[in-house]
Amino acid sequence: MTLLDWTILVLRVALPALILPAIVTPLVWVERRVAAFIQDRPGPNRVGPFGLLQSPADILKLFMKEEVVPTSVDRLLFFLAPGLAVFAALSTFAVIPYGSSITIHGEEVPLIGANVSIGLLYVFAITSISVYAIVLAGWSSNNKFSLMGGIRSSAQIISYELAMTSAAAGVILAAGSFRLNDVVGMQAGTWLGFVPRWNVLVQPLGFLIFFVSAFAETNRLPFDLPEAEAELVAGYHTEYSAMHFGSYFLAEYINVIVASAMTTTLYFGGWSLPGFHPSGILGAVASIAIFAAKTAFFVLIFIWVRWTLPRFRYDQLMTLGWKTLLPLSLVNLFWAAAIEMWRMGAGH
Amino acid sequence: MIGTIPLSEVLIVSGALFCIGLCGALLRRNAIQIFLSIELMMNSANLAILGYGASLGTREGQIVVFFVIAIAAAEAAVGLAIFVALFRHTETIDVNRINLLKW
Amino acid sequence: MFEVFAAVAIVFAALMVLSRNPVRSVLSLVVAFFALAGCYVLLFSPFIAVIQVIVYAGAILVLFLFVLMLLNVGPERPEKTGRPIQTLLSGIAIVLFAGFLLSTLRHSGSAAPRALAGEPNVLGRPEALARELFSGYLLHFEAVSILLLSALVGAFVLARRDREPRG
Amino acid sequence: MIALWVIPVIPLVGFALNGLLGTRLGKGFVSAVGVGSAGLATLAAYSRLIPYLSSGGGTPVIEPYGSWIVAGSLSIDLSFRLDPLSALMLSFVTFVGFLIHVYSVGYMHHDETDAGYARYFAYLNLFLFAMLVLVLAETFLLMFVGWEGVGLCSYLLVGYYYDREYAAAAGKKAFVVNRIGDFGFLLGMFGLFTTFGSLSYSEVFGKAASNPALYQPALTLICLCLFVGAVGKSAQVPLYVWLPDAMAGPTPVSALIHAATMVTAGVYMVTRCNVLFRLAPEAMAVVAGIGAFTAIFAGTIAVAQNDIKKVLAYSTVSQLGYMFLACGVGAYVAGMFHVMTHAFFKACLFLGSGSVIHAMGGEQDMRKMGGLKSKLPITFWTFLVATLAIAGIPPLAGFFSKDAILAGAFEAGGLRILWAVGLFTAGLTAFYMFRLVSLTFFGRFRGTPDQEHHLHESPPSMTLPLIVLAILSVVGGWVGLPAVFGENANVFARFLAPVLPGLKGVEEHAALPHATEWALMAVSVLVAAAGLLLAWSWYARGEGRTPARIAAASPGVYALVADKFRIDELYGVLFVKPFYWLSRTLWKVVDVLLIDGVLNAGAFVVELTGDLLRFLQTGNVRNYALTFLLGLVALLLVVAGWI
Repeated sequence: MTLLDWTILVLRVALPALILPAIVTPLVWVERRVAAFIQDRPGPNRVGPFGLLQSPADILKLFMKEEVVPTSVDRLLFFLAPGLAVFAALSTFAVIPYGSSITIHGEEVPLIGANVSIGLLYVFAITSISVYAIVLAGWSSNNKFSLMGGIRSSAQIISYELAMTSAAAGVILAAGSFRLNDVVGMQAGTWLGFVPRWNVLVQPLGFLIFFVSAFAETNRLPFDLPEAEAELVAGYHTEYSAMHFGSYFLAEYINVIVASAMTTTLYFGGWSLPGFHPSGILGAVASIAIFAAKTAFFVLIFIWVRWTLPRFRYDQLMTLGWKTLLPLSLVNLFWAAAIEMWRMGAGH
Repeated sequence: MIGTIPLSEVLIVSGALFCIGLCGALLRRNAIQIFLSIELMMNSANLAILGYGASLGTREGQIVVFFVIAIAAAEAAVGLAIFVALFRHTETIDVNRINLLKW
Repeated sequence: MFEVFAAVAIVFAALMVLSRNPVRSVLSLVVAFFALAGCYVLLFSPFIAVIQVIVYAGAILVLFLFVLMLLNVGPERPEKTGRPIQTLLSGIAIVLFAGFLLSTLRHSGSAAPRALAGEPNVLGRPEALARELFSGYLLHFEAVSILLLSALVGAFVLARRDREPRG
Repeated sequence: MIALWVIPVIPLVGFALNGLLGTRLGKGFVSAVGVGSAGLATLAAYSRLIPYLSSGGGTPVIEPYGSWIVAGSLSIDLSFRLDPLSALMLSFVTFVGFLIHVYSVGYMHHDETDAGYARYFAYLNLFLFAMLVLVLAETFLLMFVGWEGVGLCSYLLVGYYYDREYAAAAGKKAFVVNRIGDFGFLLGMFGLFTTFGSLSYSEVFGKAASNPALYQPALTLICLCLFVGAVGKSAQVPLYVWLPDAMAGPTPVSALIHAATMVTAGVYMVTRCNVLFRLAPEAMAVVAGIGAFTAIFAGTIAVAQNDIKKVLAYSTVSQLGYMFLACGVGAYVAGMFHVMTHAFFKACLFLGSGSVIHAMGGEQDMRKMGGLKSKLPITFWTFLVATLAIAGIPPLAGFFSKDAILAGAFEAGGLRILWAVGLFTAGLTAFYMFRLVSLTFFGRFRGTPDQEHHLHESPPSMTLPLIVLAILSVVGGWVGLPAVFGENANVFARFLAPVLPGLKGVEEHAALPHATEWALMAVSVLVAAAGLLLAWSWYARGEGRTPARIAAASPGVYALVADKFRIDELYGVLFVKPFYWLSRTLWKVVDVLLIDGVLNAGAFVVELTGDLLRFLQTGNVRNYALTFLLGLVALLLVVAGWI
């Protein structure tokens, strides 16, 4: 491997890892402004133009605040957990293709952290690690509210992971590959000249399940039961303060972005667009812009839903996951298989 | 790097893990830790199987391991359910104190 | 690379056994399993590695943690009545077994000093693995799925709390 | 032409229908099926018999239905045989059986529940099936099937009133005593097979006739064994004890099984084997001796009995002795002739007694009857005809058959002791039978007023068979007129002749001169008449004063006779008690002490071992795991060759 190869590798991996936290800062501002707009109030508008500097100020505050550690916590795990949360959130992005490809020295380099054959499985593997971040936080805090939040969260994530995985299996079936670049590739082009070949049009049910499960996976309203300020004080991160609390905050927003990016990739054609054939650096930049726009759309939906729907009760949450979404995801799987069989039959 | 791992090295690692698991299974008193040790032993076997599979250039090793993992999942579910049921009755999972099944 | 993963696996496996706190045991094992997943990748089995993480780390060990938290089991307390004979016998047996196992394995390794063969990208491709799994091993696959279903039902029945008479 | 197997299968179907469905479908259905199947069987039998008889009946017809048992050198076919002997049996077994079925409808109708009624007719049909198999069989083994079948039905029907202890005991007794005889029959069959290598009639008889000398002395032994079977089934001394007790069953059963058909199976069997018996003169002598002794012995007992059915039962034993006497002296034709006529008049007598018992409301003691002549006219007249027939008054059936036997016994030569015994028994028979008639139908009524009020003639379904049987008792003997009426007068003898082939080395008795025959007839008639008149004067006219005086003069002898010579008690002491003792000893010593002891010792050892080994079960899972590992290490060491 040459130095150039190493550089490219480092860049491919590091770029998203650096950019994502950077995006979170304005994202928080966006969320608060949108929330204010929905609730018909101004929102943060004092610090900087339109209050844009509110978020950097908050982050600065979190860094400066005193760290309070309760006496009877398991210190190792207590400090390990938030790091784990951020790590899990960041590393998911490694396998998501965020643009087409660029050619460097005659070698085509796809714009993706790691173009591996098991991309989607990797995402789910990492998701399962994020469970530990929450469980450990809850347990190591030695606080019954935290523990309750931790247990609730892990149960919730594991339950919805089933529905989510099964829904995504429909896409895998259609693409014939775990590689997310292949998933994007199969969605390029059109039917009848104007209908984009997006999976959402073939498997609308799958999309719905995936997206609803994504809310549960990210612990966002209406499924934010692990935090549930009103019942559990603040759930698993009750005992955290300063930047350790900030880590969870950060992880949550990164997860929102990643979930949106995943939805985009799996169901809305990723960086591709009908009639768009990227070429050269400009094309690559354009594809990244397309991807960013689509992702931003879903992020906005996340924010919109948060300030619109009330919180579910715990039993309702579980009933929805196990008795509605899981069976429906199996229906979707059968549907996808039927489509695939029809397609193979038509091919002959 | 990849492709130059000697099989004997894989087997030694596997054997070492197995023995560590064996120690845990025999010497721990907490039922859950014993169970964890058994899971470790199972994984050491998986490692050996994959090593052999790779050295023979077949996928059968992977397939066997796939089934082992599926069965381990089933085993863990039932085993843990038993511990939960047991704990409700005896308030302990120390295997030295669960000894009703004797003369 | 393999040596690194293997060392991590062994160290954390040992930590798992030595730790008095069961939660730490579980976490040590999680790390060990991740290291093992790394080994699997190096053995041309990326699919198995991911499955290992998803199933073992993501499901089974979380279940362990879950149970530990539900039962709220504290660290193992030292036993009042030691069982010296049993411990001694266990030690002897383990040493004997370990010696036997390691010597045999090393022996087999040196007798056939095979380096790993095969084209990694071909051997570990999930598509090829799936093709093989769903053709030659379809029956086994179905049998395992039924086993999982019955384990699900069995676990549910065993762990159910309410024993109210149905009516 | 109907195949022979159809004839027995018809009652078998009837049995199945009544046995399985009878309880649900009611008495009407049961009667229709029971009587219908007996009638159909009779029709089927006659549809075969009439063509066979009209064609002269010389050659036997054998219908094989395939192989039954094949094992090594043993090969037995399932086949039926129609020859003069089986034709004769078939004719009256079906016909008398049918009449008794009809009679049973009237006799059983009011007494029984639906279930009991269905059970009764099912058994009766099953009996008919077994008897037909016995008669039609072509091999000894198939005959044995029928033989055992009729034994089973006899047991079932004797114990029909199983809720009464004596009936159950009587059934058991009949079964056990018959088993002794059956054992003899079985031994005889084994002997036949080892000697002749076959159990088929034609093969066995053919081989025996072709080279008699070759098979002596096995033949004598075989004949004696077979005769033991006959003794059991036909109630001869010493195995006669079951028959009087068997009267505990319903009266039509006594008529059918214990008078007309089943008990004559022994005579049929001996006659069937006449080839063998004639080649074994010692066995013949035994048969004659037993027959004569039984005749006089049972006749003597009958004189002192007061139960109407008991008198008839001993009379049956006595008459069966007569038949064996005939066989024993070589007069097989006379024996079979008597079997047939006896079937008619004894069935008539039993059915008549049933009619009387029916009218008396179940009373069987003759001392409480009397003067029934006017109340039961049809029963009386038919009963009288049958009595005269059994007494041997010409020209009724019994006269001819009895005369033929006496003539045969006289022909046999020697000291004429057998003839003398036969003659005396004939007188005895006339005496006790007329004693019965006198006590029952003449004189004044000695029962309760209540019984007198209810006296009535039986329904037509009962009287009709009586009339038919009475007519047969009159004319039944005319087929076997003695030689004095002409050379060809004895149709019966000519008909049976093919069954009695000439044998090398066996001399046929020379026919008696006509004068002697006339003289013999006269003597027997005189003796019978004397017996009749004596009974009449003592019991009908003198109302039993003379016999009472005689009984009072020698109380010991009278009590002995009235108690049937206390044979049952003797058997009790000689066989039953020791057998009980032996069984008890075997039970206490062998079963409880030895077998149970060994078993319990084994169990004790197991328990002890378990008690010791269970300490290995510590309940500690780590101990188990350790043991597991130690075992594994040991195994590995062995495999590696280090140990």
